[in-house]
Parts: sequence; structure tokens; C-alpha cells
Amino acid sequence: MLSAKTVFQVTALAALAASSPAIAQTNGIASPLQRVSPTGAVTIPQAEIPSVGTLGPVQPHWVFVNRGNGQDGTRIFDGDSGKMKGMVNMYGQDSFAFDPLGKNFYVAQTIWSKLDRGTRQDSLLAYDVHSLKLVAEVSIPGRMLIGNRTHNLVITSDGKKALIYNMQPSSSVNVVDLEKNAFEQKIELPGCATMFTNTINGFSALCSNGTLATVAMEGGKPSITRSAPFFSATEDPIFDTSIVDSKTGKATMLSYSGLITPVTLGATPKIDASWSIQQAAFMRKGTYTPMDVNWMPGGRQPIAVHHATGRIYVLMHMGEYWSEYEPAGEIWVLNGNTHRLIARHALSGELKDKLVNIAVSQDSNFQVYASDGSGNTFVLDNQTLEKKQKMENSGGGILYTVQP
Amino acid sequence: MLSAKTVFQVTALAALAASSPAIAQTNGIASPLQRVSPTGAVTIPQAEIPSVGTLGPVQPHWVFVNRGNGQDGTRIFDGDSGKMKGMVNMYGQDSFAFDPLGKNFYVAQTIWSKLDRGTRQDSLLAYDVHSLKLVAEVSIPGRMLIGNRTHNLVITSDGKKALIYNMQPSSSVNVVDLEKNAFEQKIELPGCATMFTNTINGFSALCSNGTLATVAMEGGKPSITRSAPFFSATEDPIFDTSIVDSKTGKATMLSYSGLITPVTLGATPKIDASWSIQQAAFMRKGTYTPMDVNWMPGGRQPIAVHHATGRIYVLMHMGEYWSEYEPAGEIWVLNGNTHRLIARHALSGELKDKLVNIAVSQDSNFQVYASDGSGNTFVLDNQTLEKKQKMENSGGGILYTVQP
Amino acid sequence: MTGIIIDRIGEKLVRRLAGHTSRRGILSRLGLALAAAPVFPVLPVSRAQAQGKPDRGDRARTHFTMNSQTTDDTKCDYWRYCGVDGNLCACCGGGTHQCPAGATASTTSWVGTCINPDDNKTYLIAYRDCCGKPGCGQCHCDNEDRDTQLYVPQTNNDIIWCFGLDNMQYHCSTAALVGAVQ
Amino acid sequence: MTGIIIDRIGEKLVRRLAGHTSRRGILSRLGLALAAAPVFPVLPVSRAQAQGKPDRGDRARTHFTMNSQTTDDTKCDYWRYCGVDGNLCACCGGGTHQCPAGATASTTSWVGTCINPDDNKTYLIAYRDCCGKPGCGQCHCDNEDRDTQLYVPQTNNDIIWCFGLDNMQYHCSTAALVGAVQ
Repeated sequence: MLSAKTVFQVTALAALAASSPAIAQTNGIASPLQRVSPTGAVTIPQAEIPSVGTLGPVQPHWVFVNRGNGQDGTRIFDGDSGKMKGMVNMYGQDSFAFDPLGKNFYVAQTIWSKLDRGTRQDSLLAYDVHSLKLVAEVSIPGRMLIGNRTHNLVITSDGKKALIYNMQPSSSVNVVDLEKNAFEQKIELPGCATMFTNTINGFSALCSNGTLATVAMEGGKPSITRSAPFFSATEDPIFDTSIVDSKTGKATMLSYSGLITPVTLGATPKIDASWSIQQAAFMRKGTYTPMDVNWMPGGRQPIAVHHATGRIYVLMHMGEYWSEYEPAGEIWVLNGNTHRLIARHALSGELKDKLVNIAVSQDSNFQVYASDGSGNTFVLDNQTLEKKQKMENSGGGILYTVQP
Repeated sequence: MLSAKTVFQVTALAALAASSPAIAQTNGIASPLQRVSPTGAVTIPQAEIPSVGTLGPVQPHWVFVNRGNGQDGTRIFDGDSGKMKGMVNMYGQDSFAFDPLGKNFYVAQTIWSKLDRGTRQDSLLAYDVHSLKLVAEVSIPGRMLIGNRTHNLVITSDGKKALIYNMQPSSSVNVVDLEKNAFEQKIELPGCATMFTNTINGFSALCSNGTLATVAMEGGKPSITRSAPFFSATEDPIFDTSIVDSKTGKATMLSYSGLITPVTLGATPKIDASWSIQQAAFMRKGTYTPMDVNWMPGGRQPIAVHHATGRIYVLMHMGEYWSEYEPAGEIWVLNGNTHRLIARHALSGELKDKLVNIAVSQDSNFQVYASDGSGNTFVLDNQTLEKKQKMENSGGGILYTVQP
Repeated sequence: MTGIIIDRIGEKLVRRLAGHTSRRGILSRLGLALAAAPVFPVLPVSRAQAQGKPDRGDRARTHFTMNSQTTDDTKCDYWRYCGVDGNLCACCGGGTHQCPAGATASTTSWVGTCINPDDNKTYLIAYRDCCGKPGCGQCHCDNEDRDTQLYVPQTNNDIIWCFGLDNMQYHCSTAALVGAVQ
Repeated sequence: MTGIIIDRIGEKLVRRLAGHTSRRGILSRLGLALAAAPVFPVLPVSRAQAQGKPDRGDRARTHFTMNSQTTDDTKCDYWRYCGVDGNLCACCGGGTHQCPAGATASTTSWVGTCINPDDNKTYLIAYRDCCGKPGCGQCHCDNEDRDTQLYVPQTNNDIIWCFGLDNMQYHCSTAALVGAVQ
């Protein structure tokens, strides 16, 4: 069998030899043949010098896939070609964030001086977006160790402060001054977590008593104000991978039962009435009570919002209560402005009952990204939800896209 | 569908409730029911105290599966039950070795003080075989970084010295005194690697000029003697995962083309004539020349030897030369004493064209272990080669079994 | 009644496992968060709240508890694992409340409230991580009963529950029986 | 003839890439091992040996080279990859002889001898690892042509070829064209 194959190849080679110059040109890959002298004598090719590339400007269609499924690093893929563009070094429960000023990729990291022993080292790292080299390292007094979160490392909308969530022993936020590359202060945040940047110099966070805490960081002493309770943190929690548009401060909070609460962040957050995505889909409102089956949102990153159009994409499955991490059987598309269903898309093939993460790009011709937590990330058409690309061994974690 | 299932379960539960005490006993797992008072009133159970287990004596049927395929740590599995017994902490290109004295598991480790940056730290680590706690850490001046090797960390047969291979800049061996837990000396080993412990206080190594170098470590200054050339290191290399019985010094060297060279290690190694496993199987001798197809040995760890019986197990595939890592289509069993074929076993199902590592236990009722490098390790019957156990997510690396 | 029993269990645990800790902190209507004092996150859950909403058995009837079994603690559907996310220590050389050799038992835990189908009663389970070794990789379960988000940490199963240990590398998770709820 | 050409290539390379190094060391009948001086392992391969056995094309005819192509450098069967074990940098944001952004190019390499099916000639390829980042994970190839064992390191593709760099974490492998053998 092998030898037969070989014979065929030998013949094929003869054919190749004739047409080789053309072939050698394709794909822009240099072939020694391009160095054949006019006389036809093969001259010695110049040896190729090793070099290191740089990353072009971050594109809206680049999806950043966080580590996981046995792979370290956050991989950057071009959603149009499906090709990997590069990697940001990340490990364990490291957190990732974009720089609103576009200069750096930020990583909050916790490591030990001897890998599984020695001295603990918590720090905020800045990697240059072009060279991907480490350009700044700021030591911080601890951070929370948990994976698959999008709001534990956030950068204030002016790009001047990095906020790193900590729980050692009580809830707090470590603030890094990104202009001085220095640790600035620790802000106590009792009973709250999941930081959403707002349009002022500060942030808001969800709290265990169902309120939203807002921290203003003007001046030296941070001041904390709390909203009235608007959800049950234990009966119907809001997913802490809910979405905020840091440009406008418009947040879209999704609860386990399928309630969406629109919140406009700022000095005094405006919390609108919640609406049911099941009712928007002409169904009975989702309840979070025993023995009640319904379509429910689920996954590690179950919601994505295209800010310009207000389109909301939600990973949905049929389940009872406490099925908040189940993979999706359908993707629902809703209009965040009219609170109406746009479409339900049943997932099939390798997408069916697999997807746990979803994200969208923020350009006008936007793409939908979804992953199965087992290394496969897919690019989907924003209208048909058809599979456009599949990236394998892409990592198993959160999907990030750059904000416009 | 979900609700139907639930209804069924509720009925099932009623049945369970009646017979529950019996069920609660099975598997030796404590159930709260065992704490029901004679009156039938449920008393408050004592809360269970957290504890940490210890490992029993190392068993011949335990297979140690080195890290790989995205999993860190060397996992210990009981080949009889297929259950995991514990794990030795290992990472990256760390090397593993047993202690002939049975006290420790040894790991040669290379880490950096900040994971992917900072100061390089090379060390020999000793883990207690019962507590699996780190009991000794000896800093060494460098080691070779390469995975899937069995002879880069070896312990002298008296258990007193650890030998760690290094190539920085030239080939050398770093010797650690295991009684003093201190680095002892660096032995230059130009052009050689792959250390086989022998019965004297020293070791032998394979060299690029086709010789065997033997290092005697008595006294202060190590002395190196070299054999006459007996193989071609570039034309028909000997697999550096070849086997040695450190008790007797009998080594079984397997080459890419299928030649086995028996070597008796010692002060002056006795190198016997090589024999062809293909000829033993009534076939044309394997040649390592272009366009010649034959059954060839292949894999990362292609040979295992049961020392007491002299049985040799080899992973075999059909291929041309330079197919030394191809997974196995058959396992060949040969008699190392008579140089005769005992049996050929065609692999089928999930074993076919997958296996790249093989090992055997050294007890009389011995087991065969094989793995696919993708996380699956199998226990095979030593006669029929039938699958007895499958361990998933077991790691992707070298298989180790304890010597008697 | 519920409140009283929980309190008694609570006090036993606080004494035995946790040293002193905030009385306000130890109790939430989802159960107990067991913790060593300096590490335990104090949360604004009032005693009154807790007593006002006892964790009734019907609330514990979930898809998991209606399908759980009591005979094999190396399976994800073993009754105690209703809130487990991670590798079962019982599959890693340890047990339901024992860490494998060489690991370090966490002094803190998240809490689950699971029904034992043998007696149909609800029990508090303390999920303690075993730490300081690479991920075990065996028997990965991702059960979801009562799993809250990060802002309610005592019932969040994504957190690396290895607070205050020399190394917080995650190896596997145990499920220790704490006591009956009703 | 062979010898002379190889020597000329060799000297160019030694000057351009390697600084000074042992003349005995740079040449083996399997090709050149390119290296920064202090790191390069000197091996007992004599010049005479090398000239006595030029690496003729027929010796390079392997299952790989008989099935290779020259049009897509992101596939394992691209002609230059006859000796590659690892992730192709061309699939990781780099190229056949370029490391992805943020990685460090190794100053050392192992060597392959591959046939280009376009001209059916044999070329020396220097496989340099790109280092200091987690494994790329894309386009893993495990080609085997002339891969020797550890005691002949210059043609061993399992070694982490990141000698002397600040960090030796393996990211991906490149395949730089060195020159013609015949």
C-alpha cells in the first residue's frame, strides 16, 4: 500500500518538476527555484535569517480565546481567516483585559516562585499590543483566584486605572495607577464583586443583598453608594459575565431565570424594569422554582450584546432551575431596545448542546463567536448563525473582543 | 423528556427508601441513615473531619504515567482496578525515577522564579513514597530539557547517587549525593547521553560514534572507558528508551531497524551479537534504506522487557525507514533468551495504530501497560494482549513500573 | 426548629473546624460556609433572613437530587455532589472527605444542600478543595445546585477554595457531610 | 564538489549566525547544526567522514519527501518540515523562518535534510524553536526524517532548542532554508 502510494508520487513529481516555477510562487512562499540563474545552474540560496514578528493593529474581527482545556495562553484568532495571529502569555486563573487607550493588553497574574511552592507573587502585567513583550509589571497585595470571569480585572474607561478584584480575607479591589505603574490603593467592597466600569472615574459592582454598589474614586477617599435591591443574589442570580458598554455605561444584566435588567451606570445608576426573554419569545416567563421546565439561559459566558444595534445573543437550553451552566441547544437573538425576539436558532451538528461561551465583535459587519470549553471556537454569521470558521485547540476559556 | 425522567425517578426513590439501609451500606460509604437512632428519629450526624491520605507500599501492578497531553503530574494507577492511587508533582520536561531503596520518588525539575521569566532553578527533588510530600530539594547546575526520556535521570543501583543528564554547553552528568542531599560533581561526557545504571558504582551511556561509554565513579575522579563501535548512531540509532535490568546489568538495546543488541553492563560491558526481530518472525531482516517497506519498531517507548522471563514486547508498524515514532499496528512478543518469536498480536479497535508507549510490571503474574500519548493508558493481558483496563485522562508521557 | 438545629451544627463546626468567626457570617439560607477565621469572607446575610427562610426539602428538589444515587461516590450523580464543580477526590486516590496523599486540605469550603434519596432528607455538605498539586483530571463533575455567582462566594463552586494555603493549585474536591437541615 | 559547496554555506552561516565555532563541529553528513558558540555541542563527526559520504538525493528519498508539497507552509507535509516535531510557527502568527510576536528566536537549531519536489534537490533546513511563550497548540507535526536519539543531539527534534535564552518554554518551530546539499 505504501509502496504503491510512493510509485504514484514519483510520477506526480515528474509533472511537478515541469510546472514547478508557477507552483513555487503560490502562497508567496520563497522556493529555491526562484534563485535559479539565467543559465539554469542552481546557485546557492542565501540562508534565511531568523526574525520575530510583530502584531498589526488589533482588529474588530479578532477574537481572544482565554486559556483552558489543558492549554495555557490567550490565543488571538482572526475571525475572517480562522488563523491564529498570536498569543498573550497567561496561566492558571490569570485575568485578561483590553486597554481603552489601545496601547497594552493587561493581565492580572498570580504565580509562586517555585511553581507549586515558594513565595506567592500577585501582579498586574502590561504587554505591548504590537511586540507582545512584557512592558510593565506592578506588584499587588493579592487577587481572587477564579477562572472564567470577565469582571475581575477591569480598566477604568479613561484607561488610567486597573481594578483587580480580591477576596483575602474580605472583598476588596486593588487599584493600580497605569500612568505611574504603581499600586495605588485598596478599596474595601464588603459583600460585592463583579466590577462594571462606568462613565465616571469609578465602577459599579453586584452585591449579595441584591443591590448595585457604585464606587466613586475622585479625590483620595473612594465613596460607596448602594442602589435599592433589584434582584435576588441567591434565588435568581445575575450572571457575573453580564455585559456593559464601557463607552455609554449601558449594562445588560441577565439572570439565571432569563430576566434581563437594563442598567445605565454612572454616579447614580439608572436601573430599569427587568423583562423576560421567554415572554419576548411568546413563552411563559422563566421561573426559578422546583420541577419547572423551561428554556433557560446557560453557560459560562451565556450572553453577548452588539452595542451599536442593541442585538442580544443568548445561549439557551431546556432545563429546570439550577441548570445555569448547561450548554446551548439554541441561540436566541433579541432586540435590547424593543425587548422583542428577533430569532431563535436551533444548533445542530458539532454546535448542538456544546456551546458555553458566546461573544460578538463590535463593528458594523459584526461576527458572532462561540466556544464549547473543550478547545473549539466557532465563528458564526450574525444573521443565520451558520458556522463560518472553526478554530481547534484554541483554548477553553472566556472569549474577548475589543470594544470600538 | 426531562419531566418524564423525573417522574420515573420519584417512583424509584420510593422503592429506594424502603431498601435504603442495605444500599447505604454498599461500597462502604457511610450514609446518614447509619446514624438513625433506635427510635427512628434522625439525630444530627457528626460532621466529617477533613483528612489527608497516605499511599500504601508501591505495588508491582502500579503504573506511573508521566505528564503530557495538557496534564501535569505523574499519575499512579492500580493496573488491577484501573483506579488512580495518587500523583507525583511534575511539570514541563521534569524527569522521574524510582529509588532502588524504596524510600522516595525522585524528580529532576527545571522551573523559573516567575513561571515564564525570572531566574532559572534546576533541582533534584525527593518525594516520600507514602506521604508524597517533598522531603529533599538539591540545587544542581543545570539539566537537559527534553521530554519522553527514561535515562536522563537515573539512580545508581546502590541508591546513593542521582545522575542527571545535562547539555549546557557540552554533554555532562550532574551527580547528586542522596545520603548528604548535596550536589557532588559534574562529570564530562562528550558525545554521549542516555545513561544506563550498571551493577558497579557508575553508569554506561550511548555515544554518537556508536560506542558505549562506561563511567566508574569509585574514588574522587571518575574514569571513562569506551567500547568498540557496535552500532551506527545516525544510520540505525538505538532507541534511548531501551531497557536495562539494573539488578543484573542486562540491557536490551533496540534499534530503529529492529536489531536487538544484548549488553551486560559492568566495569567492562559485554556486548553480544545483535539479532533481528524480523528474522525471528521469519521475515526479511529490517534494513534502514530508502524505499524499503517492512515491519518496524516504533513509538516513544517502543520496547518493554519482563526481566525474570526474558519476554520482550515491541510496538511494531509497517513502514519505511525514518518511521521511528509511528504508532503500533501489532505488538510482537519475543524470547530474549532464545531470540525466537513467541507471538504477534494485531491491535484492533481503539488500540489499533494508536499505541506509542509500552511497559510491563516485573512480578510473576505480570501485566502489560500501553498508552497512546493522548491521555489513554491501557492494561493488557500478558498472554492474549487483551484490554483489561482503560485509564482516561491519565497523562500522555512515559510509563514507569517499579523494579522488583 | 430548623434554625435551632442549624445553629447547633453551626456551633459544633465553628468550634471544631473554624475557630471563632462572625456569627453573622456563618449562616446563610443556602447553608453554612465553613472557614478558618482570617480567610472567611464576611457577607451581609442576617440571622433573621436565614431563620425567616428555612431551606425546606421541596426547595432542594432539583434535577440532580431527583436523579442521584447513594452507592458510588466515584460518580458525578452521587447524592453529596449536588454542588460540586471539579475532580472528585474519591477518583484521585482520596475519598469523599479525604484528600489524596501529598495534597493539602483546604480550611475553607463552599456549601451545598443535597437530598439523600435513602431518607429523602436534606443535608448540608461542605465542599473542601484539596490543594497544592496539579489538577487530578479524573471524574470531572460540574453540578450546579444552588451555585451562585462570585458576589455570593460561600456557594460559588468556581472559586479556588484553597485560601491561605502555601500553594493554591487546585487538585480535587471533597464533599464532607455536615449535618441534616430538617 | 559537495564538500566545497557545503563548506561555503557553512562559513557564511558561521559568520552570519553563529560567530566562531569548531570547524569539526559544524559539519555532519546529516547537515549543519547551527548554533551560538557557547551552546553548540561539539560532536565527534570528522570532516573526512562528511566528505566521504555526501548526502546524496537518493538517501533523502523518504516516505515524507515522496509525499511532500511546496505550496502550503501551514501543513505538516510542506517540504521543509521533513524533520519537524512540534507546532508550526506558520500556524501561530509567525512564518517558516519567523517567530510569532513576543516569542524569542532560538540561536541554536537542529537540522533536517529535505528534498524540494520542485527541483528534486536536497536542501539543508535549520529548525529553530521559538521560545518563552506557552505552547502554540496549532498545526502539531511529528515528522521523523533523520531524527536521531539524544546522543546525537544536532538532529534530535525532541530537544527543547531554546538553549541559553532567558526562558526555555517551547512555543513553536520554524524551518529556515540553509542551502543546497548537492
